[in-house]
Amino acid sequence: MLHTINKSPFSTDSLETCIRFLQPGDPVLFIEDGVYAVQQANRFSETLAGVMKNNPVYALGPDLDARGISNIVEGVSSIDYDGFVDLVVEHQVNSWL
Amino acid sequence: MLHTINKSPFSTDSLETCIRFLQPGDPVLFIEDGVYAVQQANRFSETLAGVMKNNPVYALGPDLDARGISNIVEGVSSIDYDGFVDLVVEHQVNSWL
Amino acid sequence: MKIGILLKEGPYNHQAADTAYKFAEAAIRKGHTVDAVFLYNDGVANVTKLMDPPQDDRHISSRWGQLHKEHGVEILACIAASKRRGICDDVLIEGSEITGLGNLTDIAIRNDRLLTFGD
Amino acid sequence: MKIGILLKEGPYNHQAADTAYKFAEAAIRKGHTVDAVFLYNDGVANVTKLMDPPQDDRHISSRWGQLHKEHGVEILACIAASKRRGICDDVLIEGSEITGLGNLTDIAIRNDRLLTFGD
Amino acid sequence: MGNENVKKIMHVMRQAPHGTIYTYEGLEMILIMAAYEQDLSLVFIGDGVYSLKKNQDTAGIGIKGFAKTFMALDGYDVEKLYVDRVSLEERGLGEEDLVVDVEVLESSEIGSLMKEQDVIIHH
Amino acid sequence: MGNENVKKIMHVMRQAPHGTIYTYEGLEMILIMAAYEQDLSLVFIGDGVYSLKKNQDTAGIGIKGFAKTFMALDGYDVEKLYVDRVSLEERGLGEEDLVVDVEVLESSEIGSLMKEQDVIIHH
Repeated sequence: MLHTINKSPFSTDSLETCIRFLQPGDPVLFIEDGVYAVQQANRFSETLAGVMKNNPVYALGPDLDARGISNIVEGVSSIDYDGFVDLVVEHQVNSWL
Repeated sequence: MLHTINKSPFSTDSLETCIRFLQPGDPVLFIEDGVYAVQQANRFSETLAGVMKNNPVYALGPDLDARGISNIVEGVSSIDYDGFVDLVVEHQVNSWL
Repeated sequence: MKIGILLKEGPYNHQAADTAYKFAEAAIRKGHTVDAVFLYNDGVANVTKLMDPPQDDRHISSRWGQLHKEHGVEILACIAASKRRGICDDVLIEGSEITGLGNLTDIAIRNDRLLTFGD
Repeated sequence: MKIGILLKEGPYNHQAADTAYKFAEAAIRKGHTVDAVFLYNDGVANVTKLMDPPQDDRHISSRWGQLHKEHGVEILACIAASKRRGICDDVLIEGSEITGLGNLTDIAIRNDRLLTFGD
Repeated sequence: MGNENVKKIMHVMRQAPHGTIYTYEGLEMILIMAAYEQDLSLVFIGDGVYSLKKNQDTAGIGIKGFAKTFMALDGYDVEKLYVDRVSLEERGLGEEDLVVDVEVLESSEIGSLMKEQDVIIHH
Repeated sequence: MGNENVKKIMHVMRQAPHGTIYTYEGLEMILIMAAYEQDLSLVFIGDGVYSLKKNQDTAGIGIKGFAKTFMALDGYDVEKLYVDRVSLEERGLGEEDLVVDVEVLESSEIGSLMKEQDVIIHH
C-alpha cells in the first residue's frame, strides 16, 4: 500500500501519525508541503531515517523544485507525476490528508 | 496582548509555537478545536501547566460544551462570547491561526 | 469600542465563520460597534446568496446580510480573492459588497481592534 | 488501469486541485483511464465558471472542463456539499455535473483505484 | 476469498468535530455508501476519536451536532468501528467516554487492516 | 510617542508556500497596505520561513512563484523583515538560504515586538 503525505512535518501530525500505521515494505511518497520532510539536516531527519530502514521513500520532484529543496536525504527517490502514476498502478493508496 | 489559539494541540503546532512568543502576563484564550488543550490529563497537560505559571488561561465555554469537555484543568477560566469580547476590549489581539 | 473583523475561511467548512458571527453578535449586544467584516482568502464565499443549506441548519450568508441590515456592519469581500473563487456581484447577498484591500487597510486604521478568524 | 479521483479542497486556496490535475494528466498520458473526478467538501468550488483569476494564472475550472471534453473524464460535484457552498447548475462550467454521493460509491466500486487529494 | 463485487472501503476519521466540517460530511458519505452493501469500516485516529466523545452539546456554537449519528450506523449494518488505542490514551480518554461501542486496536493491527483495503478515504 | 495616525501593523507568515495560498495572498495584502504609510512589519515563523527560500522553481507544479516579490518590498519602504531563529535552525536553514536580507531574532525579541503592535494578522 502506497502512503502519501502532503503536509510539512513541522506544522501537522500527518507524518508522525502515518508512521505508526506503516507496514514494512510499504512505499511512502511525500507530495506538496510534505516534501519538506526529505530535506537534509532538519529536525525530522532522524524520524525519516527510521522510516527508511523498512520502507522505500519517494518525493515528488516538481514539489521539491517549487520549494527550492535540492539537498535531499540520500536514499530518497525524486520522481515526477509519471512516477507517481506508476506507484499508484502498483499499489492501493492511503492518502494521509 | 490576548493570544487566541483555535487548533487542537495534537494536530498542529499552533500551541507550541505560540508559547515561544508569549510574554509573561499575556492572557491566552482557547477557542474552537483549541479547547482540547485544557482537558484534564491529556498529553499536553504539562505544557499547559507551564503556560499557567505566568499567564492567565481562558477557554470558550460554548466550544467546550460542543466538544463534551467538562473536566477542565483547574485554574482555567471558562468564559462565554461576552467574556471573549471583554478580553478583546482590554487587550490587543494576536490570533494564532 | 470600534471593532473590525477579518474572516479568512469559507462558510460551513470551518468554524471560523460561526465564531466570527457569534463574537460580532456579542460585541454589539454589549454596546460596541462592529464596523466591518472583511472577507479574505476562501472567506469570500461567505456572501454568496446561492448557498442553500439544509432547512434545519443556519444560513450563513443571510446571517451576514441581517447583521448589515440591523446593525450597519459593512460586509466586504476582497475583489482579488473573490475573482479567483467565482464570487461576483451577481451572486452577492444583499448588504454585502466587493471591494479592494485598501478598504481593509482603512478598517485596520480606523478601528480600535482588528480581529482575525480563520483556520 | 481505471482510476477515480476524489478532490476535497477548493481551487487556488490549496494545492490539492493542482496536484489532482497534474496526476490525472500524467495518468492519461501514460494510457490509463481517468474515469471521474468527484468533488467533495470545499472541492465543489472547482467547477464554478464565475472564477476569473489573473490573466497569467491557470484557470482551474476551465481546465477541468477541458479534461472532460478531451478525455471524457466525468467532473462531478456532490449535491449536498454544493448546496452548502452556493454551487448550483447556473454557475457550473460546461462538462461538469452536480450529483449524489451514490455516484461516488459507484466510482469507488467500478475503478481499480480511488485516489484522494485534499488538505 | 469473498465476493469479487464487494469492495473493502475504509473511512478514516482524523479531524476533531465542529472546528471543521470534514467528519460531519464524512459521515454523510458513509451513510450513503452503507446502502451499497460494500464491506465498510470506520477507523478513528488522532483527533478523530474526539468525534465519538459523549455529552457533546453544540447549541452554544450554533452548529448541528452529529455524535448521535454514529449510533445510527448499526442500523445501516455498519458495524466495524475501530479506534486507535494510542490516540485515545494520549487524549486522556477511555472507551467509557465514547457514544458507541467500538473495538480498540493497536496501531499495528489498524495498519494491517489498512493494507487489506481496496479504498481508503481520509476525512 | 510617534504619530497617532500611524498604526503598527504586523504580518505573521506561518505557512509554507504553494501548498496553500495564504502566504501569497498575504503578500498581496501587504503590498496594498504598504501604500498607506503605516508602520508595517513582516515576521516569518515556523513554516513561514520556507517562503523566503532561494531557488524556488514552480514551473513544474503550474503555480506562479512569488519568492521574488519579497525582494520588491524594499521598493515599497517595507523594510522590517524579521525571521525567528529557532524556526530557521530546526529546518536546517541559515540566512544565506534566503532570498532577502532579514533580521534574525530570538523568539523573546519577536514576542516583545508583537506586544507593541496595534494590529497583528496571521497568514
